[in-house]
Amino acid sequence: MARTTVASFAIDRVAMLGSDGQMRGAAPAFAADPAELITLYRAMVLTRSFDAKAVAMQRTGRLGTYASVLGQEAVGIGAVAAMRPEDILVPSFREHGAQLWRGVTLEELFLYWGGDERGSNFAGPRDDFPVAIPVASHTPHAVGAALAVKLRGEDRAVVCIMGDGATSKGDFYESLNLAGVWSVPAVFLVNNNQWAISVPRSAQSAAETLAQKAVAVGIDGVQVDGNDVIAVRQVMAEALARARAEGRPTLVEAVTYRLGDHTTADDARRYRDDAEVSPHWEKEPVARLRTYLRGLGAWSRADEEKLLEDCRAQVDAAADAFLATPPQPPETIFDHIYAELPADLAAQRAAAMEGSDDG
Amino acid sequence: MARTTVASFAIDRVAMLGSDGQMRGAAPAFAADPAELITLYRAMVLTRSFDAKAVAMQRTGRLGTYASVLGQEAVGIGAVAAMRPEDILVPSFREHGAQLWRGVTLEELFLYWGGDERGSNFAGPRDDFPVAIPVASHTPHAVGAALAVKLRGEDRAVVCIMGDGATSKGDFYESLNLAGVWSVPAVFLVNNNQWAISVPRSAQSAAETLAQKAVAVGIDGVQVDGNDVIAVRQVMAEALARARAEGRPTLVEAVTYRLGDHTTADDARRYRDDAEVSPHWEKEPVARLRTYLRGLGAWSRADEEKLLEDCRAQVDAAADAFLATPPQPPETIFDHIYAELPADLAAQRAAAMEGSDDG
Amino acid sequence: MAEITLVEAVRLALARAMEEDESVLVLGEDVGVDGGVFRATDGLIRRFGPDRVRDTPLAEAVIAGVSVGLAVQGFRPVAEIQFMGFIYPTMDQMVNHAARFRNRTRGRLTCPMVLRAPYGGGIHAPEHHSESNEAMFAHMPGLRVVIPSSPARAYGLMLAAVRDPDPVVFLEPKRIYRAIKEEVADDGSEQPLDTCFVLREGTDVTLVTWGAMSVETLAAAEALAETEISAEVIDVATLKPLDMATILASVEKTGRCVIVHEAALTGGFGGEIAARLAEHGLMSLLAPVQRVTGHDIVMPLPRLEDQYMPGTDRVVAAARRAVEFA
Amino acid sequence: MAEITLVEAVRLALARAMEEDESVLVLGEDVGVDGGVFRATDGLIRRFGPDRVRDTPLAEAVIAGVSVGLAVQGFRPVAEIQFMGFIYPTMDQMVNHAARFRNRTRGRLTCPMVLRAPYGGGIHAPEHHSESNEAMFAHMPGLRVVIPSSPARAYGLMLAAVRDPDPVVFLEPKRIYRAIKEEVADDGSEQPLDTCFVLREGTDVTLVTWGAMSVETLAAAEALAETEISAEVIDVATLKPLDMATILASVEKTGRCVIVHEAALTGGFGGEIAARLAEHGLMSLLAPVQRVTGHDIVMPLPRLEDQYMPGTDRVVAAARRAVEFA
Ligand SMILES: Cc1ncc(C[n+]2csc(CCOP(=O)(O)OP(=O)(O)O)c2C)c(N)n1
Ligand SMILES: Cc1ncc(C[n+]2csc(CCOP(=O)(O)OP(=O)(O)O)c2C)c(N)n1
Ligand SMILES: [Mg+2]
Ligand SMILES: [Mg+2]
Repeated sequence: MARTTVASFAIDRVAMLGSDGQMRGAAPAFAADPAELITLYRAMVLTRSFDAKAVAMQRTGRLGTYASVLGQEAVGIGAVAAMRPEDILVPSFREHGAQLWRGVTLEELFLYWGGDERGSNFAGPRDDFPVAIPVASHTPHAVGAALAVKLRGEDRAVVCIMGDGATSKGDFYESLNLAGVWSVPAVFLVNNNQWAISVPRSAQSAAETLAQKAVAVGIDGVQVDGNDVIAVRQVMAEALARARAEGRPTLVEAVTYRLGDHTTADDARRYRDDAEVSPHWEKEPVARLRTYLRGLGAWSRADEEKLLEDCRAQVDAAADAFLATPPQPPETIFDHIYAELPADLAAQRAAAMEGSDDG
Repeated sequence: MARTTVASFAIDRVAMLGSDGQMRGAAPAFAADPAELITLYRAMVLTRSFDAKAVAMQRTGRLGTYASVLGQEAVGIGAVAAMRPEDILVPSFREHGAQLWRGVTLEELFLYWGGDERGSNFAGPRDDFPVAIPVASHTPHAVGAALAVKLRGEDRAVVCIMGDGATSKGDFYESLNLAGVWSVPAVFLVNNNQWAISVPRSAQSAAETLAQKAVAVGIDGVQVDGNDVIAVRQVMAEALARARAEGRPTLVEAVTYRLGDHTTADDARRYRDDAEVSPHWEKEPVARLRTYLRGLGAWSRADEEKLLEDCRAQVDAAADAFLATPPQPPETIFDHIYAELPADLAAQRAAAMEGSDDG
Repeated sequence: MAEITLVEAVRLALARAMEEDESVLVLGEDVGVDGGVFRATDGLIRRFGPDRVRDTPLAEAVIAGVSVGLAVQGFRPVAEIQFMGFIYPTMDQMVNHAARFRNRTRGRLTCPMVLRAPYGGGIHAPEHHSESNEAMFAHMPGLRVVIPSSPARAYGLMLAAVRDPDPVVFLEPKRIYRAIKEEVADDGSEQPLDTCFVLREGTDVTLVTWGAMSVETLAAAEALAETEISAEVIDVATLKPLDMATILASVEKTGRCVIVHEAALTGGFGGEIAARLAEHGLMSLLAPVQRVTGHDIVMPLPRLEDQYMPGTDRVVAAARRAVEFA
Repeated sequence: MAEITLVEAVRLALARAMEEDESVLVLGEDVGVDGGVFRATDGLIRRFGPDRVRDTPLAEAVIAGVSVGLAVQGFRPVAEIQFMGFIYPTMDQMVNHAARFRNRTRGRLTCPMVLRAPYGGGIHAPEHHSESNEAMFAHMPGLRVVIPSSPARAYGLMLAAVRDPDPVVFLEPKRIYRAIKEEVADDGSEQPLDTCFVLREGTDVTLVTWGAMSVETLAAAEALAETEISAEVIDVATLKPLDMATILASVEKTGRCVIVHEAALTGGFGGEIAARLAEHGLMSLLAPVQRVTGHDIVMPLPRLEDQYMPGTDRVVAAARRAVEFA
């Protein structure tokens, strides 16, 4: 019997800044400048600040169901820090940090999570996609957007972020496969926070890593420590460079941990206990970078206090602005269904506005 | 920067009987007995005979659109030869050989392709699934059936056959992933005939092999020479043994070639020329096994003539029987929608039968 | 006999069905230890074990498809889709396969499965969490579409759905999962899958509805009663196959009909009922049939969601128009 | 000006649209060198190149989804689904995304795409190749649903669909892809997406239909004329948004209406039209509205397929019943 090996593959894991706040091996160029790292740090802290406020507001009935990104800040922020402004972000529903970095305002985030469509009409990154609620359903959009920029010959790339649960869905796979065969400048980033609501990573797939799902579609796959914002940024920068230069898509798996509940509608104690969660607090990304910055002498206690203060003030101001924003007028529910209101719908709109029925 | 390899994979290709009719390396045990090989050979020739008749009947308007399996006979037959009768086959629309081996009759095949539902009510393998027309949509059924036999503690396994095009679909991926994570006794066999209608294998996926799609879901994947019925049977036997013993699913890619049009509705000359097709005639499975059997002195010209004669007679008789079978009575179109005819539908049935309208 | 909510009734029925028939399985996202995001399957995994109560990967198409395979192989899977907004990937399996195995094989293979999903709006949920697309399934031959409107109904209809030899799409009005409590006897008795239920008798106008809108519709009947208008309220319960006889009989009596549903107007299932009234009940109709429904718009986010939801006042107004029609 | 078939008209319109707007792309399975299994895209790849005429992998969900991404990013993709029986995996993208980008972003992002699919039975095709599920899409806010019934209509409506700023589901009646030839001027002029067309004027009864059934319906009108019954025939063409005014005006004149479609009765779009007649045209109706449709069954395989298809005789009989109704 002739048995020959016809293809072989390896999945690498990249990690730089350890959970002890020590750098392993040489840091990437950008990380040599503490100012760069402080920018990343500030963004993570602002995100955490927004997150805490959003959860609190939901608890007091002033915001809708909200998905906290606690503990996973390095994933989204590391990713978008490697992007250029003209690139396109196609985010999941948990990447508030990434959206903020890209220019979505705190107030717009509050609007969205407060149940107001205007939150997705953000003034900043006009080509960025709104968050996708149906899991993985946004992955094909990333391929489409990437094909669009490629066909126009633009020097832009697309980053699509999704969860570990999303990697079980057919549209995730179909999208990666299409990205591979059409060679589009897209990077798919999995925020592997180990849980999809109550379903642990191990019950999503028998695959040892999620990065190896790239093998199925012939694209590059790599795993990165998702609590290490420096490593995430570096891996994403490399993937984006390949996307731009060669139209080669990459699947990046960032391994992190969801420290909070799935959303404010969830109670994680039903399916995991403190003993499971606690060790992950030791590895969380914010303290880790702070320790490193402190070690460098680049970050003082006063800096920290001032930052926390600033973030809180910004977030509070945005929350107040949101709360002071009246809802859209009722008739606007009809106004964006089509470019022009069809006669049929105009009748419904008129009837609804005069409180009668068209039916 | 710390970069470590965390997972690695290799895809093997298995081949035994070369296109020159020579065996490479040691043959598997079953192949030592020429009678076993002759059984495989007969099945392939019967399939080809059915195939030719079906195409001819379609051309003369006595059969519907038909998908020829010409050149790919070794895939289906090698596979089912490794199955036990109590196993379950979940076939695509091209595996007539596999269905025949399993006990579906020639007449039932004609009925189905002649547009009569009774063709899927076969008397033989009562638990086998009917053919699936929506590509890849049957892969989840294989997982369900495999879970069923596993939950009942039965010593049975499931084989699902699909095309190379099917491997691009989300349901293929979701199914393999589920099979992996639930450890069900299923073997997924891809008939990689290099084409999905006009789309070549290279345009389906950037993956070098289809077998490596197994890596994405953490199951075993292997490639086999799909024109070598001995190798297919052996690889399938090993996969089935793993499925039974350990509940480990496998993805098997059988590399073959579609020598004919996609279906009788297709004209392959629109998208591929003779120069592309011709070399594949050199590698086709039936001549290859015949050469080998001739080399063993186990197959004479007279055996061949007799076999062809027999097959033709069987096929003609079945075709005649099909043609002589009147269609089902008209009212039967209502009779299998639900276990019991709902009142609502009974009214429609009554109206239709008296030629009036319920509406 | 305890008073229980609708979601508890679903759970009670599932437990009963699993108890009485080993082939009944429950599967879906988070249905195991978590007990489902609405707790419809709470406790089942402890009672029946992880073989029969199975968390799936996050993949709706295969949740439906694996259920088809299980059902064809003799199990009775009850699959949960977490919210109806995520049900679209199941359409292929439900329409092309679940609904057809019996017919395509002339009865050799069948598909006794239930696809459950909470549906509807009004709970200020996130985007894509508030769909009412029952009409999409009700159009598909070979499927049954069932929607309970109360705890007792949920219990009896769910038992019938699980025991039914054919595929059932079972849509649960999540807005009233916990809004109503009712005494439900866990006696294993089912309610019929081919019957509309008269919730309240009346003589002046027939109000036809299903699911959560039965709350507003009953409230409207109550309000109408105060002004001496006697409204009959019908809960369709099983949309497919439709028991039009009950509706026609009522409209024959009242001569007037208002159909109330939360789904968008155009192509909603109310159209089917109105059409049948126009076909078979035209001569009984003393006033035009009216539909009080959601608008033909995307469900607004929570801040304006109430602008979408048909309220009691709209039902009352329509009924009044019907009665006052000369 | 040549006489062309409906499928040629589709191709002509696509070529025109690609010519006049660089952002128009064609994609789908086998749309490239093969020119589509029905040849609707034949020759386009030679003319516009493989960047703009793209064969996709066999994966309907991502065909729809990548089109959404392209459209949001300013392209105008025209995606082909090979047969309507394979369209279900696109539902998630069409309903949850294509139909909603404009609304969810208050107009910031839009989705000008066309999803084309041949639909309907009557050509003795294999299993799953004969669906008529237009009602499923016509229920979904934010979508347009367009069905041409002739070559000229196909040309004009397709151009309008491609130029429309919102997503359009464009269903092509494959039974008449080559059945009718008609002179079509390739002058780039479109036909409106919000209008029902009166195909034939009449005074005694209104026959409302769309797609391939317009053939049987026109034939019925012809047959009725022989017995002095004057039938008006309306081609709905755009099911969503619906131009009910044209239908109501006709029924006001005739007092009678028969709706004809190939899709299954229950939940078919005919129900919507009949419902609106019952709501807004009740006082014009001199006879019950009737629907002549496919049965509520799975499309039979070819040998009994004709038992499913509504024929001219059924339309004639229904029209007669309407006219004779006292
Ligand atoms: C298609 C779909 N199915 C189900 C849901 C309900 N749901 C919301 S989030 C979630 C888990 C997602 O897990 P993962 O992809 O890991 O992302 P995470 O929430 O961990 O960020 C589920 C099941 C959904 N939004 N979309
Ligand atoms: C979901 C779906 N999409 C499209 C089709 C139309 N179609 C029938 S066969 C086929 C190609 C299938 O290719 P492959 O999977 O390689 O199988 P093969 O025909 O080569 O055996 C296509 C596109 C279909 N049957 N199902
Ligand atoms: Mg997760
Ligand atoms: Mg193939």
